[in-house]
Amino acid sequence: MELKLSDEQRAFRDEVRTFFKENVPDDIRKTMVESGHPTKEQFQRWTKILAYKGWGAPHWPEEHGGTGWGPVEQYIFLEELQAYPAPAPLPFGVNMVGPVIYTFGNEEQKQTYLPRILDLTDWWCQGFSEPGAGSDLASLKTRAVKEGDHYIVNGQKTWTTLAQHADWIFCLVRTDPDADKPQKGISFLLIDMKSEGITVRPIQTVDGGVEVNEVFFDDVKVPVENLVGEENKGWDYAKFLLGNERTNIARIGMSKHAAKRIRELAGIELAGGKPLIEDRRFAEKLAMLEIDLKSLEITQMRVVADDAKNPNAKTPNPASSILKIKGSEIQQRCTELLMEVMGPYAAPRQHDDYLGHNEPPIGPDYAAHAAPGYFNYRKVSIYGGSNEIQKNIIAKAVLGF
Amino acid sequence: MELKLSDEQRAFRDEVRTFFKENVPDDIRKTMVESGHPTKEQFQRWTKILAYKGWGAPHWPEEHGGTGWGPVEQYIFLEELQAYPAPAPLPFGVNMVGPVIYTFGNEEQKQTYLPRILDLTDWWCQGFSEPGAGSDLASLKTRAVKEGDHYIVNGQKTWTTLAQHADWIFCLVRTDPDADKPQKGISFLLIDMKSEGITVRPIQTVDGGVEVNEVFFDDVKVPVENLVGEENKGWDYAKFLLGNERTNIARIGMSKHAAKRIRELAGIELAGGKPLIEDRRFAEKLAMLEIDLKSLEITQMRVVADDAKNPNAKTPNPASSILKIKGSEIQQRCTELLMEVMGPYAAPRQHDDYLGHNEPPIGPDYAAHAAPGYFNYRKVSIYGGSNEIQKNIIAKAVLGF
Amino acid sequence: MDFDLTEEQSMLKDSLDRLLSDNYGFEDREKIRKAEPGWSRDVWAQLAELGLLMLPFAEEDGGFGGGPEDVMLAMESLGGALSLEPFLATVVLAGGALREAGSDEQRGELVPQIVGGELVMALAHGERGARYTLSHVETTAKKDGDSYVLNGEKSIVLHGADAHKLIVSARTSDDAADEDGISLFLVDADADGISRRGYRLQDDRPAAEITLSDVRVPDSARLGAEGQGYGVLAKVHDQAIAALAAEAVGLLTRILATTTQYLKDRKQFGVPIAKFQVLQHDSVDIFVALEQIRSIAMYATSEADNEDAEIRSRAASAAKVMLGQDGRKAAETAIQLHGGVGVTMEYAISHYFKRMTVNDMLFGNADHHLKRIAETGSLLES
Amino acid sequence: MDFDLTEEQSMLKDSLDRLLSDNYGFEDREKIRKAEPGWSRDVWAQLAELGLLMLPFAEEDGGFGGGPEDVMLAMESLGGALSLEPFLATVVLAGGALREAGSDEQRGELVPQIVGGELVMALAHGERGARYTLSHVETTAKKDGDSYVLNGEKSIVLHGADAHKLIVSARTSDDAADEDGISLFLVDADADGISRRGYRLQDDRPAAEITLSDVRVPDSARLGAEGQGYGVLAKVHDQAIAALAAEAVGLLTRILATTTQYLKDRKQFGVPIAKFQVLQHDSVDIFVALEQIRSIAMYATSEADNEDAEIRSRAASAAKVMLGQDGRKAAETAIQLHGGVGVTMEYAISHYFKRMTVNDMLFGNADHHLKRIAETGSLLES
Repeated sequence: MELKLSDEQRAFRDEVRTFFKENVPDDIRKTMVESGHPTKEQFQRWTKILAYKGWGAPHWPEEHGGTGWGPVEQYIFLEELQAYPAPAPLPFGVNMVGPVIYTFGNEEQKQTYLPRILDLTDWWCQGFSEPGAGSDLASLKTRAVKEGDHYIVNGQKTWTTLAQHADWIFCLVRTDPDADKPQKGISFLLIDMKSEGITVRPIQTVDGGVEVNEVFFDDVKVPVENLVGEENKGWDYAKFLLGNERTNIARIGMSKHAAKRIRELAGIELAGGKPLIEDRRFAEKLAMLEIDLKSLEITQMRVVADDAKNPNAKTPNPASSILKIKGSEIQQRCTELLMEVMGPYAAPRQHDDYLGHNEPPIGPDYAAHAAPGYFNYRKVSIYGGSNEIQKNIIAKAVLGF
Repeated sequence: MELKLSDEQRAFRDEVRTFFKENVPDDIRKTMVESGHPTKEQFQRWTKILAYKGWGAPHWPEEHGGTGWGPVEQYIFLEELQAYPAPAPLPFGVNMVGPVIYTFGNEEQKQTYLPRILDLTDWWCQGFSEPGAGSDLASLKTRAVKEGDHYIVNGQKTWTTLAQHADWIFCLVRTDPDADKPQKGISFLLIDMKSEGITVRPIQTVDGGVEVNEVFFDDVKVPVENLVGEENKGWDYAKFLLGNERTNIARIGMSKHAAKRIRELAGIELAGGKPLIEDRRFAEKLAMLEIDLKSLEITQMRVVADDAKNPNAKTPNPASSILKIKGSEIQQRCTELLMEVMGPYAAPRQHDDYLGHNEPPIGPDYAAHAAPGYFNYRKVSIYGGSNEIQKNIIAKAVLGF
Repeated sequence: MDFDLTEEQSMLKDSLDRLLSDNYGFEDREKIRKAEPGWSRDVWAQLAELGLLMLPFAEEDGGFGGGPEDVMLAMESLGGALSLEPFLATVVLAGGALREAGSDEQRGELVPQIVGGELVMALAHGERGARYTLSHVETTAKKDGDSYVLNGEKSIVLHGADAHKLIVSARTSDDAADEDGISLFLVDADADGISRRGYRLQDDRPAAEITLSDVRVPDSARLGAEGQGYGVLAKVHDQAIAALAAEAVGLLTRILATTTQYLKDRKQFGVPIAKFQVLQHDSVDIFVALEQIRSIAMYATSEADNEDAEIRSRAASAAKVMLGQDGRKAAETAIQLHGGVGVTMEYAISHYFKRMTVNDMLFGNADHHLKRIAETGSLLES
Repeated sequence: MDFDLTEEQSMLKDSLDRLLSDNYGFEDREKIRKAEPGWSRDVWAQLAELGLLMLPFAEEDGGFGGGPEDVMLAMESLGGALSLEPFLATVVLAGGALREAGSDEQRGELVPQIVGGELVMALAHGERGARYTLSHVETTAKKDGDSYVLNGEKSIVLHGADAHKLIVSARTSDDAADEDGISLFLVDADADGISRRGYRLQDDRPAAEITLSDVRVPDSARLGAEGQGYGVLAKVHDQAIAALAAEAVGLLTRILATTTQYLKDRKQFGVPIAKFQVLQHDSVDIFVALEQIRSIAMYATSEADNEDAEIRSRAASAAKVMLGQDGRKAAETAIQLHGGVGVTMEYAISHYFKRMTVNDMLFGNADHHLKRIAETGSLLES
């Protein structure tokens, strides 16, 4: 048993670390530290830097422009990236639609879309969820009717993250309403966001931001060549896509950075005339957070090592199922503790979105995003299969209930 | 709104308090403080004192030898009793079978049994639970077959508290195995523990004590006049009995006494050269316990006041349903914190039962019962309808799920 | 031991609830919060008309002669409606200081204006360096002839931008964190030397940063004895905490109702998600928190006028700890039970969650008050 | 990054598990715990034969030359069987002190006897006044010619009554809680002046109170340099904590398996109670605790030989906090899920629960270790 990185792995980590130090633009790092919400331009600029280095898609095979890294390298890369912190490659293209295209798409689709994903020439968004469906994805109602060489799409998607910036959306649509099971009769379509008939309505979230949207389709014409794979087989591709989602779900690096920042700012803020970090209760809460995080980091390493050993394993390491649950809990505790550092200065609302503001801060300049971050992070135990769903899955798959 | 007692109520409280101070034998109070497990002789001696005062059955009507007190007086009496602390009247006679007898029994049964309950001439125990039944009481299998002027009883009861001391047991038995519902065909029998064919097997509990037992019935002859009410109507009487159980289920007085004792002993035990009570984390845990307890005390008062106002209410105050849940949690936290006071000295096992021991203590003389108390009190969130069952009940009855 | 409302209280509560349900539904409130000043002068006038603003003031000053219990009823209803109105700022905080320390003349002048809904007041006490230390006052008041000259910065003053008059705490002697030497002053909000920067809190309540530069007030503007302001502030803050506890009862009642209704309505895989036992038990946990907080709110309220400052403040601290722990946990649970819609501004639940969160930051958070209780011995002996 | 067992480790683990399942089932263990000395000389001999007792000792001393990782594997299996054998006392605690501070001669004499299963040892360190302060030693060792005279009382010494030899900590200089001035001595358990009172811990492990009255030992009985015992004790205790963490993995694995099986078997109202979602999720919580504790046990183990005492002891403290919090909570949950039978001695689950509880009291409880971490900066930087 060896918890430390091998010499080779350490060398790789140092390479990655050095790359970030030398290549992440200062303004982007600052945005990540302060709010964690880069602008569209920042995403684009940073992704081009990554793509230029050849690191646009850490887990894609080399033949499609990926790095060809194994699980351990991917893990090290993402941990270092989050801990720096720099923005992770946007998942919609790189983690979601990209692998679907290179696995199930035709040659022309691969040629057309994959390179433009790598450097964020195309910004993708996800059109899976529909109002009222939640985890019951297969109940989707958006219809696509083939007319000649087009599908005519009507319906509505929701929770579409950053759709306001997107060039393309990948959608699950119902192409056969008479199929004997709801999972059948679903197809996977790529849709140009500039198409006529698409309307994006922002949903303001609890933190005041507009991270998610509703997307309405009103007689949108989609060329038949934008169908991925076979018609009515979309559910299989969706399951494949969702199965890829657990990559780095624990976000250890991000929480490590958060814990560090909490410690740093709690060393500045005073409580009763002494730095808050010297308050025993606060220090113990932070220590408890770090203990849980340390433990989860090792759990994550166990899963990564297992993945590396069994690259084609059908059943994941049982420990992987806890990464989402504990990872999201820890992320939430980080936002809560950071908010607590600010004391009363977490209360003033200093802006209504992620775009920054020009007024001088109220209280310390690092306080503005603390409460919105806490509010916003309630989502991490909800999305991607709520923690209740995760526990249902463990109960069934691991405990055999 | 007035949270304080009225002058009249205060006078009653003072009377009760003075009575305890003057009449609870020192050895009995000492046993209550140290282990909470009086001996049979102590129970008998103390119950006779209470009965002589006329307080043997705080909530019985006067016509049957009770006090005739209203809910507020009963509440005050029990709180003061627990806080002193003195043993509460044994529930099996006074709270359980007594009210069944005076409500559903015939005149002869009332004459025979009630006076002997009041002064503990008869020690009763409860024969409801059967192995494997848990909360599903109605699935009971113990059979009673009428033969002439006797029932012949065969079967097994379990979780029979203090059966080893009992003179009588009240039992639910199946008299009609062919009834169309399991709840029908059950009768309520009073059985002399000295009857031939009864065997009591102690169950050693996690704390090393023998508080509960299995009771086996092997062709036990029970005179037909020991049937309470009508044959096959026993389920109604059982429901009535269980409905009475919520009296004082929160045990505020007991937890108040425990919190006081924790504070006292944490003032003696040293941690790092200072009294443990000066350790911030410990002091805050105790403070948190006291806050929850204070809040529950007021919740309890709200329920009592409501009971007093609506003596015949069919639906209890919704707040009453949380008394069991929070009350048991708080009791458990008391035992845990007391155990923590002892530090390593909670670890040595100093006796195997409640009977005391003659060897000098290991560590402080108050440490012996701390861990057993903690172990034993895991039961309070299990018995009388587990806390999970309580939440099911609230979900249905209060929240309408 | 008595938990019944008087007939008068019942009637007032009914009228208030009707007024709020007619004028302060979620859509009404959305309009109010999105406009300036962030609360409704119209509703405020109606509250005045109802007599709500007179509740805790003495009859001889033109009030109703009620007490903390009446404030509790008002705050519970206002909390249920997620009120943005300046009741806490004007009636509880500034009004409390006025009741506690105001001279006959000061009360005679100001109480009728508050009661009539014409005068909005704010208590300008918090400062950047204070965090939750109530005695931390760096703002100074220097005696100059028969007036005082005030200098300093006040921070996160509830309704500070729209108040007509401020009660300002300032140091007339001793050092920054000393309890002695703090004095209170009545200051016109538009007096020379005052500049105000208004903003909203995370839950949309209006607040302000206030700078005082050589603000001159006459001796007669001093509220209470010189240097004796701390005791007034302590009492007023304990009363404000009791009021927040009552507000939390209103918040949680609505949170529970909204959540259980959502679970019953929302279907997944063809069944209402209310059928899932885990979600039922989570809802029960909210119910338990509500009832326990109702009890502790009663406790803090019943002690809110206690002249024994230790008993009073421990009761307030106990309530504040439960709000910050059980109350916030319950609100978080409600968000989780709502799933995705719970984290949007379009559902009321997120606004309740934010109110509960922000309330923990006001007047000392849970940790601050737990420490305070732990340092002062047993809560059970009082 | 490597989590694989070596082939040797796998084989040893398989053999050990087989030995325990053949000889240490619940009924076997019931017999062992109810008899004297409370553990099994027969099983102990088999463990010796298997090579288990040689694991962490150096090859040149007659050991296997393994490390904390091998102890981890052993403790996990022993924990699964709820072992009452003196492995922790003899091999980890006393053996650890011997490895760390013993002279060539001392090791050469004693290690082979330990390895062979003939010698049971105990570390006599705890004292009544110490609570969890490791440096608190009041027992004295006075130099007298070329021997030392020991006086004092040692408390809760694991396997102290049945050990053949003790390692006793005693103060040769400085004051009660100082880290300097503590020395260690090898003492025959039946030496003149020693009296022992054996008893069982709440979970049935044997322990003893030991009184030393003018116990005379030669200079050669001193283990390590005079006055330098604290560093040895600190390291040995950190290693013992890592061992307890590994034991907890064994305990929790069995707790989880027993509980899920119980839920599947137990029927109420005609259905297996495993169908209730709340009980399923509670079981998942046990699973999560198990996996997280498995990880932290690996962490404490991987640092257990670290010469940087701060890193080593923080890793141990982190593990001990999780055992006392998550581990105990999981055991409590298991009892609750078992219902009534969970609180009887007749079901194994209660014994696992008690072991987990008692382990929190040994070598510092969760609060003690959390404080220790909080006082020494971030855990993440090591």
